[in-house]
Amino acid sequence: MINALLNLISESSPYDWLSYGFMRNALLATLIITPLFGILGTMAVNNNMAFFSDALGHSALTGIALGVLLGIDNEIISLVAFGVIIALTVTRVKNTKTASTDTVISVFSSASIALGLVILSYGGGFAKYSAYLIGDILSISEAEILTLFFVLLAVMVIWALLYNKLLLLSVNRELAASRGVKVSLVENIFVLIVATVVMLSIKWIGILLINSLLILPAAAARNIARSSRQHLVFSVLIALFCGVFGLMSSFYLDTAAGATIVLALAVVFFICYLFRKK
Amino acid sequence: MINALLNLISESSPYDWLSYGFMRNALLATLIITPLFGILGTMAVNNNMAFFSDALGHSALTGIALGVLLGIDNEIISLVAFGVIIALTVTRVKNTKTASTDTVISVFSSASIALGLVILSYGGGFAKYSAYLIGDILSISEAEILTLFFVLLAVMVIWALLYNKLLLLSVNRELAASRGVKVSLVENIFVLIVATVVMLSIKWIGILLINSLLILPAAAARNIARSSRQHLVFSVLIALFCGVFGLMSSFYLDTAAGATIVLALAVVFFICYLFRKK
Amino acid sequence: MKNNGNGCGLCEIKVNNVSVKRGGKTLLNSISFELHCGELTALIGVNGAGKTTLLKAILGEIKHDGSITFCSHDGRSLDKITIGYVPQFLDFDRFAPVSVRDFLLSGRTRLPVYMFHPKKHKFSVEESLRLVSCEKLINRTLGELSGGEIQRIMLAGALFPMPELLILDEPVSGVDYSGSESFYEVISDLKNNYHTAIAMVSHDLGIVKRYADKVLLLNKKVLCMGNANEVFASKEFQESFFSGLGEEND
Amino acid sequence: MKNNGNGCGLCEIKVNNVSVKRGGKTLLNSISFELHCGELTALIGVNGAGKTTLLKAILGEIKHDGSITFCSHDGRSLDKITIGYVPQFLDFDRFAPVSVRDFLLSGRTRLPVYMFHPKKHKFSVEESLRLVSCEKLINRTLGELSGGEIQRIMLAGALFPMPELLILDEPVSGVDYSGSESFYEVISDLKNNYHTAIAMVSHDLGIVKRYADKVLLLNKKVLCMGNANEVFASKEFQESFFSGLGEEND
Amino acid sequence: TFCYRKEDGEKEPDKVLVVTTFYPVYIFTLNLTWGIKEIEVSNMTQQNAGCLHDYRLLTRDMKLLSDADMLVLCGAGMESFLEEILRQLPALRTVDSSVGVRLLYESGGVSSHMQTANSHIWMSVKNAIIQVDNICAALKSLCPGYTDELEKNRTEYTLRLQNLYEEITAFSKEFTGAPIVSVHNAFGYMAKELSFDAVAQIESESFGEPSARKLGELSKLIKKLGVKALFVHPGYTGSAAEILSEETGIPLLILNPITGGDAQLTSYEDLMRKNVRTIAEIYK
Ligand SMILES: Nc1ncnc2c1ncn2[C@@H]1O[C@H](COP(=O)(O)OP(=O)(O)OP(=O)(O)O)[C@@H](O)[C@H]1O
Ligand SMILES: Nc1ncnc2c1ncn2[C@@H]1O[C@H](COP(=O)(O)OP(=O)(O)OP(=O)(O)O)[C@@H](O)[C@H]1O
Ligand SMILES: [Mg+2]
Ligand SMILES: [Mg+2]
Ligand SMILES: [Zn+2]
Repeated sequence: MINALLNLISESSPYDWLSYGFMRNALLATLIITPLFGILGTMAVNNNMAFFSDALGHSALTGIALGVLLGIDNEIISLVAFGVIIALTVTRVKNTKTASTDTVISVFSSASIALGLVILSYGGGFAKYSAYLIGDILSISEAEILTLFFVLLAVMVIWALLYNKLLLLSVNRELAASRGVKVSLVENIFVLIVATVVMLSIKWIGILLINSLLILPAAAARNIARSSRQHLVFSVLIALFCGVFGLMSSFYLDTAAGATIVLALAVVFFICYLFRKK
Repeated sequence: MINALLNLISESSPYDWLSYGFMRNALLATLIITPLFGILGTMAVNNNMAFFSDALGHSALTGIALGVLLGIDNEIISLVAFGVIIALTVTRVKNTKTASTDTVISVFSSASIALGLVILSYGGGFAKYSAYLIGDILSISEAEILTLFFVLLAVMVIWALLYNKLLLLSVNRELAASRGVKVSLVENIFVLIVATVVMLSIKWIGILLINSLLILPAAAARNIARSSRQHLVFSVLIALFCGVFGLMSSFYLDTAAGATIVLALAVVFFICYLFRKK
Repeated sequence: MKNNGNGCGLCEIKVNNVSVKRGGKTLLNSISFELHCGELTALIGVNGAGKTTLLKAILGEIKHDGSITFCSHDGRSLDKITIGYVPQFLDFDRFAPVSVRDFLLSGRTRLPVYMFHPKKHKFSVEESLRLVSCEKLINRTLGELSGGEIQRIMLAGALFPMPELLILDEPVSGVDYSGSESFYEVISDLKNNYHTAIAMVSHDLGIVKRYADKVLLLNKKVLCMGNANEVFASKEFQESFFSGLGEEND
Repeated sequence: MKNNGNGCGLCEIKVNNVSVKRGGKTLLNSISFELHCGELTALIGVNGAGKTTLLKAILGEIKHDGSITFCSHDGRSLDKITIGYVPQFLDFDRFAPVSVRDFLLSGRTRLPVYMFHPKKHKFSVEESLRLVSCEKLINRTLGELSGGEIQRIMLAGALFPMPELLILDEPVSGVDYSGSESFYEVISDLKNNYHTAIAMVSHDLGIVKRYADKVLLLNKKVLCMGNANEVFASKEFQESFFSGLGEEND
Repeated sequence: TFCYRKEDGEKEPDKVLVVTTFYPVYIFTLNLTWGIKEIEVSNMTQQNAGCLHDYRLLTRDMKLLSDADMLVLCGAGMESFLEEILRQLPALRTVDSSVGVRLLYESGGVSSHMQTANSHIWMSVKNAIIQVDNICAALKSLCPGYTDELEKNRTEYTLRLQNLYEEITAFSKEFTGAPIVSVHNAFGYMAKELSFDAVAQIESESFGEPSARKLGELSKLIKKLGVKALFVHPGYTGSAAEILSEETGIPLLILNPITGGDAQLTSYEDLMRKNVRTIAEIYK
């Protein structure tokens, strides 16, 4: 560790890490993915959906298993399809108000993992799943970066259209409804976006870390934000900063890129926590 | 699948599955573990801690990594130690009331996974972790069953002593405090028990499923319970029934035992959900 | 208060034979009545009478039998009207970084709250806050407000955009003396100058007497309806409030 | 009400120079006063004056400077006294399967709620419910109660075991007319026969006048203290309630 | 009867059940027991289970183990998941086929004492011969009545393996010392046998993906040494090889680690020859 740090200081010029094609791609991807997650995270946190993407991640197992079973070749399709189904069902059950949001999410997460494991115990394929456990942002290709970029643009547009409604909804559902917000529609659009983004990027972030990337920036920003604007801006900035910093450090410290980014986010969270408005 | 079911009906006498020693052991273990989780789950759900054990499970990764780093041979020790630390810290941060419970849990879950991954990227040992991903109840030994039995007894005693306080606490923390409940103490004892039980049984249940076993029975019972007693009783009964039924089915259907139990729980949850008090 | 050109399109809300069941229990039993624009209808009744339930049915949040229709002056039925709602309790996430400004803005514009807003919007928010004497709270987050302050902010939110129907569930519970006085002034102004229809739940019978044009005494069904004097003089009123809790039929 | 042999060990609560800061703002500024047993002290003040904050400081839930001591009749300071508390809002999980019986039992016995309980406990719960006229609600879950019903159940819970200090934060907001009448009767009984010390926040100045032995007018600091007539006649009182919201010093 | 046999269980009463843990030892054992009707060989994991590093036991595996008279392990750490279960089945005879094989070690990171053995021993034909000997000895002690048949099968099979060995080593003379980079440590023993110079191995199986820095260094190394291809196994799901291939422009070479396939007696030899042919295409 210390050695590595020394290396970091002495041996390498700061731009060295960008001399590799895969690092440049990873940097571009980070510059797109982190703000995307920073944006979506604010509302995920505000709506008590801190484990929604974790559930989505775990349900990826079932998506893959079902895909294998149905003979769907393209994993992304089975992932996104299953993610969307889970997202809509969670929202629906949540709104019958029989249990708190986290319990409902937990139930679906559990059920879908168990289903996935049972299917896989017939068909093998667990190896595929464990490849998704820890993703690899270094493996992203230019075409995929472009796709993500368009996703980012689309999300930003939808965000601008939906934001106020989502905000009211996050304060109080019934109040939002009385103000003429189509609460179910808005909520469904939101979870659909999250599901799509999560499932699209799970390959690069990994099941174990995807939730962190969504929640940590927004949670950190919450400690110091005193308005919705600040929340959004801080969240995006923190995500971006930690993304780039983490990626760079991972190169010099010789650690896994995704985990290092998340670790940077965690550190920033605790700093923000200490300096929170008390 | 259909074949397997036919087999189930025609070929085998109902007690056949207990003719194997490992199945008898697994049955005994199930008879101890499921009520244990059924009991603890009620309060985990009531306190919005539906993902607490999931976080504990994920943090097992870090526990193992740290154990490897510190040269601790006995994994159980590093697991339990790290679990306890995480549990106490989560409770503490939660009580500073800067974010909702699920966000706090999510933050710690994220941070500890990332830390674990970074440590492991130096030290290897991921294989050990993936062995914990899907546990195996069939591998439990008699000595371990005995240990679990004593854990169950201990939990039942503590439960009887703490229950009313936990209940008040779950309704409203400040109200409980005003009634002379030592809220922090009670809460810490509770999370300590959960952490210990989870980390002790993670080897047999697996990280992916442990949370399901804790939350599903209690969440299912919630749909139909109209009092705390019913909640507890239903939760334990559902856990027991699904445990035994799932284990038996897994034998005849040739599926993974843990996943089958959880799948049975999920089915029961949805049945209870349909018959909920509306 | 400025006239926001919102006029009065709504004439009346017809509640026709509304019943609500929950968990096998009848909470409301074929309720029928009308709310007129330009009138304050007070809903009174013992605790658990079903007042909140009725309001939520009108808001469309609770499944119910029977029909609730919004009619315009020319007799057409309207699909959507502007409703202002002040709930009895506001369950919300106290840690969310949502400021009073954010909350009020999000209810009145489509321009995302996180963008910079034209002066117009700022004035409108400030004006609303002035109505409830809470100008100083504009930068507070919702979680940092006292009980009465939240209630005031809810009132401020409910009054813009100018509602055609105002639904108030114990709106001034927790609000201090001067706050509730000025609130009732605003309400009267709204009613008289903008012809808003108002449904209000209150346990303060003095207030009901002073401000209500029509009083509805509820206990699962409509026990009595009329102006305040009529209702207060009725047998049912005496029974409800002066002889213990109304009957429960579990 | 039966005498539960709880007597009156407590004599007074001394609040000495208590200040509370939050997020850089001073919410309370060196508050000093005493609560006596057998007296009802009313805390009044505009919204956001810090009444709830003060009660929470007394409960020990909020960090504060200064000291709050419980003294017995012979001058010793007591560590722990029995407190009954009715919060202004009860934030709780509305889906939890906790019945009214569970809630009340859990506050008064060590025998786990899920066990079968002796007659004694049952009677005690029923008696408490009778006090607030809610016998019929015993098997409801807390989430199925109306606003006023919850408030009544909270009151029932606060009255057993017989508290030495009763802290009431707008206890009858949302409670109907007959409910609040009978509540004040119970309170008076408690005060007179059991020498309970009572601190109550209320915005209903009529009630304050009728029942309070001592009135404390707050706005971040103690503006005025004395019996109701004295306080109501004071200049500060007029300023607080009859000339808009009290000053904010952000 | 000619074999020792447990009394209980569901198997056919007149047969001994020999269970193998996975594919390569299954093929070896099949060859050894060829023609002996009283010995039934059953493979515990499915043919497509691949390596057993992440394997979790299913109920049917436990059933099989409970019924088995003998269990054939590959050894060298491949079946670490079985350790505890075997403790519960003290009556079960087991044979560790790796006894006598010279193991390759790879360091496990943090501390050097954390070395773990590369357990893909069967990828060297020499090792395979040792494994066959070990299994044969155990089978003889299980079924003393079939000693002659077993010995005959062993001799035949060993001869075939010896031929295979000579064939591939002769062939590998052409590229002795060529630098290779492999993704899976499954090819460690093979590379050694073919006298490649294994300059780097991307991914030890113990942990996900290599770090960016390691990838950077590797890509430099590959370019510097003129490595011609990256060895990967079919169904490789990692990304490191693709990144490197993209960065350096060398192709991925898909080799079979022989962890699954048909249950033919000659499967092992066939797959081995196919691997060597694949290598030859690039290194000619
Ligand atoms: N966490 C906090 N940070 C900053 N200010 C706060 C916080 N919590 C409360 N306040 C402010 O402290 C003041 C006092 O609040 P408190 O709840 O004690 O008022 P109150 O007298 O009970 O009012 P009400 O009559 O409306 O219940 C209010 O102005 C409130 O906005
Ligand atoms: N989910 C539910 N299941 C069963 N009963 C319910 C449910 N929700 C409310 N109730 C009951 O319905 C009745 C009417 O409730 P409602 O909230 O409408 O009363 P309210 O008239 O507003 O009373 P308050 O004056 O106390 O606010 C109450 O007795 C309440 O206990
Ligand atoms: Mg109500
Ligand atoms: Mg207050
Ligand atoms: Zn392998």
